[in-house]
Amino acid sequence: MGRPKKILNNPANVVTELLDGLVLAADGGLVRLDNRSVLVRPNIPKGKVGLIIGGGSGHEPLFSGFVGDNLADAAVCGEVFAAPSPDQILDAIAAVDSGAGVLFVYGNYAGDNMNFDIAAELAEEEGHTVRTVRVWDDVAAAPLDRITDRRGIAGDFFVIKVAGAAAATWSDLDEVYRVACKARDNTRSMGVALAAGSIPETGERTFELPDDEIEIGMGAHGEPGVSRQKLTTADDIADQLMQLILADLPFKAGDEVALLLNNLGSTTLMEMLIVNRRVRNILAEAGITVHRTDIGSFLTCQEMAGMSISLMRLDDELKRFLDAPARSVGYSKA
Amino acid sequence: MGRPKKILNNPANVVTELLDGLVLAADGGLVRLDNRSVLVRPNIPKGKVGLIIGGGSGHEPLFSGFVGDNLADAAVCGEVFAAPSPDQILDAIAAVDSGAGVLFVYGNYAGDNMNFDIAAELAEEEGHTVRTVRVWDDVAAAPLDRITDRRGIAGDFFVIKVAGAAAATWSDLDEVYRVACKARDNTRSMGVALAAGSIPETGERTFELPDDEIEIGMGAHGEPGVSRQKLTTADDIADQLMQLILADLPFKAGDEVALLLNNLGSTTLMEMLIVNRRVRNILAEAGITVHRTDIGSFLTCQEMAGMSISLMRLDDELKRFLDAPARSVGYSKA
Amino acid sequence: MHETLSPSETRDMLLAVAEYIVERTDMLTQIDQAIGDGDHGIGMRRGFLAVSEQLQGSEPASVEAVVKAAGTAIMAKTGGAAGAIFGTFFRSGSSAFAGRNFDADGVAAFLRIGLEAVEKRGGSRPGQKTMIDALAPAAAAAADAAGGGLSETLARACAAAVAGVEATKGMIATTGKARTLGERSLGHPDPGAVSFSLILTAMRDFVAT
Amino acid sequence: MHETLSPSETRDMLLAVAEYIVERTDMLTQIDQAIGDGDHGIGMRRGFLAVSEQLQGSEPASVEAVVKAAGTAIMAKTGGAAGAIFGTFFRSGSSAFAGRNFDADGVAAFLRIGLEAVEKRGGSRPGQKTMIDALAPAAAAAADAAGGGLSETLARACAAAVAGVEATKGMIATTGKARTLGERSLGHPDPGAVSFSLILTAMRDFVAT
Ligand SMILES: Nc1ncnc2c1ncn2[C@@H]1O[C@H](COP(=O)(O)OP(=O)(O)O)[C@@H](O)[C@H]1O
Ligand SMILES: Nc1ncnc2c1ncn2[C@@H]1O[C@H](COP(=O)(O)OP(=O)(O)O)[C@@H](O)[C@H]1O
Ligand SMILES: [Mg+2]
Ligand SMILES: [Mg+2]
Ligand SMILES: [Mg+2]
Ligand SMILES: [Mg+2]
Repeated sequence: MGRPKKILNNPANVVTELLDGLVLAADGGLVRLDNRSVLVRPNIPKGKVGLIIGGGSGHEPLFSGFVGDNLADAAVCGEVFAAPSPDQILDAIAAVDSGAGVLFVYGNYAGDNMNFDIAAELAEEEGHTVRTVRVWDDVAAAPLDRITDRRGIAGDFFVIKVAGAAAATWSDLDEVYRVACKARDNTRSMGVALAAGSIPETGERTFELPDDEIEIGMGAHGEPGVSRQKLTTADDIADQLMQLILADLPFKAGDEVALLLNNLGSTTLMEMLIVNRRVRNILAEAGITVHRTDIGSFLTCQEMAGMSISLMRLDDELKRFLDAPARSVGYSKA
Repeated sequence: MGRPKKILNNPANVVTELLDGLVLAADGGLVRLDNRSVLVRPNIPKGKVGLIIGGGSGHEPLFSGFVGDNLADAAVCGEVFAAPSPDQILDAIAAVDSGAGVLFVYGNYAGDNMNFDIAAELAEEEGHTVRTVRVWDDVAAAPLDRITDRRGIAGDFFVIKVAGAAAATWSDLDEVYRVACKARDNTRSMGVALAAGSIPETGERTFELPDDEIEIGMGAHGEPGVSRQKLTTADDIADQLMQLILADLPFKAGDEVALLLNNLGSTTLMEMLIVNRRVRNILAEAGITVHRTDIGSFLTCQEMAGMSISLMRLDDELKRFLDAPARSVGYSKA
Repeated sequence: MHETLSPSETRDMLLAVAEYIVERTDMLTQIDQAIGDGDHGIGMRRGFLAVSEQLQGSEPASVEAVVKAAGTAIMAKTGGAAGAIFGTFFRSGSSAFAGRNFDADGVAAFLRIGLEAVEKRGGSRPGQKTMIDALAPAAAAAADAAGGGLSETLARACAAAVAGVEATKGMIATTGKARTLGERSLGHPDPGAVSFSLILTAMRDFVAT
Repeated sequence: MHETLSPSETRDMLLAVAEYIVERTDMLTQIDQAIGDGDHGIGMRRGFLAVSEQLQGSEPASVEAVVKAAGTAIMAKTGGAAGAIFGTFFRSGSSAFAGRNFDADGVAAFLRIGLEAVEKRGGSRPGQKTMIDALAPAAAAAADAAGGGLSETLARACAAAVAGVEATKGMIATTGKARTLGERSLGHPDPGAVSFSLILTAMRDFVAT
């Protein structure tokens, strides 16, 4: 395959330009800290628990697009596929913490873990209280007994959505942390990749897949998954992904879930709806009811072709926070 | 470029499978008429003006994804890139018209015009009142003095959004028709394509663009535009598109507008935000204020790479209807 | 060789037309890829498969009824511009056979009435690079051939349609999805015109055997 | 040949290291494409360009201060795992030079303290296919070389790091983005280990001239 064409100016400036564009797209709902890749909600109420999210750029709308009403208070954005540095994270803490403390929610990657940990340690030295929820929803990344080795993928959305609504409701960091952990612990995801995305700065695809092959479980940066195989049908792909997801938590008859279908980049909504049809049949047969469906682009990997499926098992508390209205550039629900 | 890989079952069944998946994704907010490619909102209030939209499939989320609260009451979906047939449209009319009449909103293409006209004539014979608004926002498609020869592209969204909110407010078809016409008449769009999408049934791309070329003004099915040129910068592309848009209405200093950035398929949100940055600079310099921004996938052309920019000049009435909350699978705004 | 077709023979002819079109799906799609959105063959295939399904095993009451039934199937299943245009052509044109069998005068009237209906429906005229550029010369040739018998009428109409297709290569599209192609549509035939000429070819061949 | 570097000589050495890394951006990126997410060179380039910018024209007060400043620049600008790891390495390691110049014993302590800090920060141990697999043998070699002078200490540390890189080819990644690659990571060196060996190579060459 040739190099994908992109609409860019200087590829070295993509992050700063996209953040400026994002601030403008928010029509007043976002500010950017001076000379920083940090987006902050203006007018954060005093005494609110601050929700800070972040990670490498290139996965838009996550993370930068999820700062808004009932969502995150700030996003700290690294360069493309690179965790942000501690000094930026510290600036975000200073901008959002008015005393109630700060919750970090981010995907479980070595780079993010280390940079956010460094920032948390420095911030605590300065008197901030910081709690961290690392999202590790990707079933493909490690066996269940090493769940803390798993990557965070589109399930980030569920945790951010729940934590955002909880942080808008409660002013107690421990409570927000508790419910964010519950969201994380009840979420499982699996993805499939058909073709690679490319990094703007190099123009190179992050991996190569033969023309007739797909990879089940491939990560959001093209990290290898559980099996490479010939391109098969939508139903077969849905069956494979769902089998791994359902068996892992495990999800059981009688469970009520939220369903998230995430576009990794260039897959059409048509394809995702066709997969949804099968997913719902599988869930119905398993006796699992779907409380709500979100479908679209949440965590992308540039123009990667592929998608992921996430399920979160619900209780009344999770439902309440998931169903709260929300509004940001990347996600809005009445 | 090779053939794009897709997640499909039998390519001949894509429309029926995607519609089933869409109904399921609406979690109770949609029903599908038996054996028909027609999606309808359940529980339409008696006496409501019925808003029917439609056109060829393959452009998801338009049109099928825009049936919902404060949006359309029914969508009539053709096969991929093919207008729906009159009998399906008649069934939609029967499902939504309880006496207040029906407004059609669709894109201005020969196939759609003829099929919807045939249906309108037959429906009027049966005693329904039908009004039609064809959207012709694509500045690239014909000069201003032949505006009725222009194609409908992403500007469809503005007209549907306004008409949907108006039809939820007023029970007078003439009024809904008037405001929908106003939305249409104040909307202008321009697109750019970098690479073609492919039709599921043939697997073939709808056109071929050399590896280093783009086409300004290309239509949503790959219909040729105003100029083919070497791939250039995001700023340059934004400049070209905006110049044609602004000069056409024309938009003037002091105008207030709604801005829509539409992903034609596989372009990243990152790229669109980078373009948005320039678009906003251009508008600021022209003395035009932006009331609101919508950015994402509205009218796609399978996995075509490219995007379009639409502006609608606003007055208080259009603002009111545009800002009304809305909820559907394809579009939701708090 | 037939000089008049009964209702059931007309049905068999329409089934032969359907088969002929369906066999040429890929070719029609390729022509539409050059100047349209690349779906014409797929659509015609859907429409004419519906014709086959509709007419197979049915016992038509009249030529008018069977031609109209074909048009209704095309209109319902083809989709796109072609569905409206070819559906309108067959449905409206069928009135030419009111109270008569499928014969030379009927065919001439069928083409004339069908042409008028298509022009009215789509607002196009000859020279805009549509199926009208095959249909209009065919209608004129059939009128000319009046009195010459069914097979000759169809043969002359068909030849005129084929020449009309050729002529569309030199036209710039001003309607349909090829409209904005401008000069770039030059050199390519119009897909709908090709389809129309194929329909007449299949009719001609059926009658000639 | 230098056996001890003053604060400003240490600054010049770090500028030489930065230049050496920046020149190898593409190579480092390619190595990360094989087993990671293909951004390692881009990140190291950002970090070491920041080192150049920070140190150029500055007059450092001490070796400790200039090494720490380099680490702070790396930590702030590199991003990703490498930013935290290499930033931590330089920042924590800098304490080895408290009250002393850049000499053989200082370097041995620098590598030892840096290694401890990196292990603590990332929770990794030798054998997991990370930069630790170049750093740990380098630290051991430098300790061994104690008393042998700065250039010999760096030369032996560097040789050990290069051998460590070679050894990572035979390891299966159990941390970082290559973790899930499993057996497929075999045969490829670890990008961070390569970077670490390049840093020592540039230091060795600077001291040797
Ligand atoms: N207004 C019109 N009058 C007559 N024929 C038309 C008109 N518009 C389109 N056509 C015919 O329809 C053909 C295209 O059919 P098809 O590709 O199936 O539909 P679509 O253009 O909707 O994709 C054109 O080649 C042309 O012959
Ligand atoms: N926990 C860790 N301990 C030590 N080094 C690590 C650790 N995690 C990652 N690394 C190093 O970081 C390198 C990857 O850096 P880079 O590609 O810049 O970051 P990222 O993995 O975030 O894309 C790896 O090759 C490895 O040497
Ligand atoms: Mg990275
Ligand atoms: Mg079409
Ligand atoms: Mg077509
Ligand atoms: Mg990397």
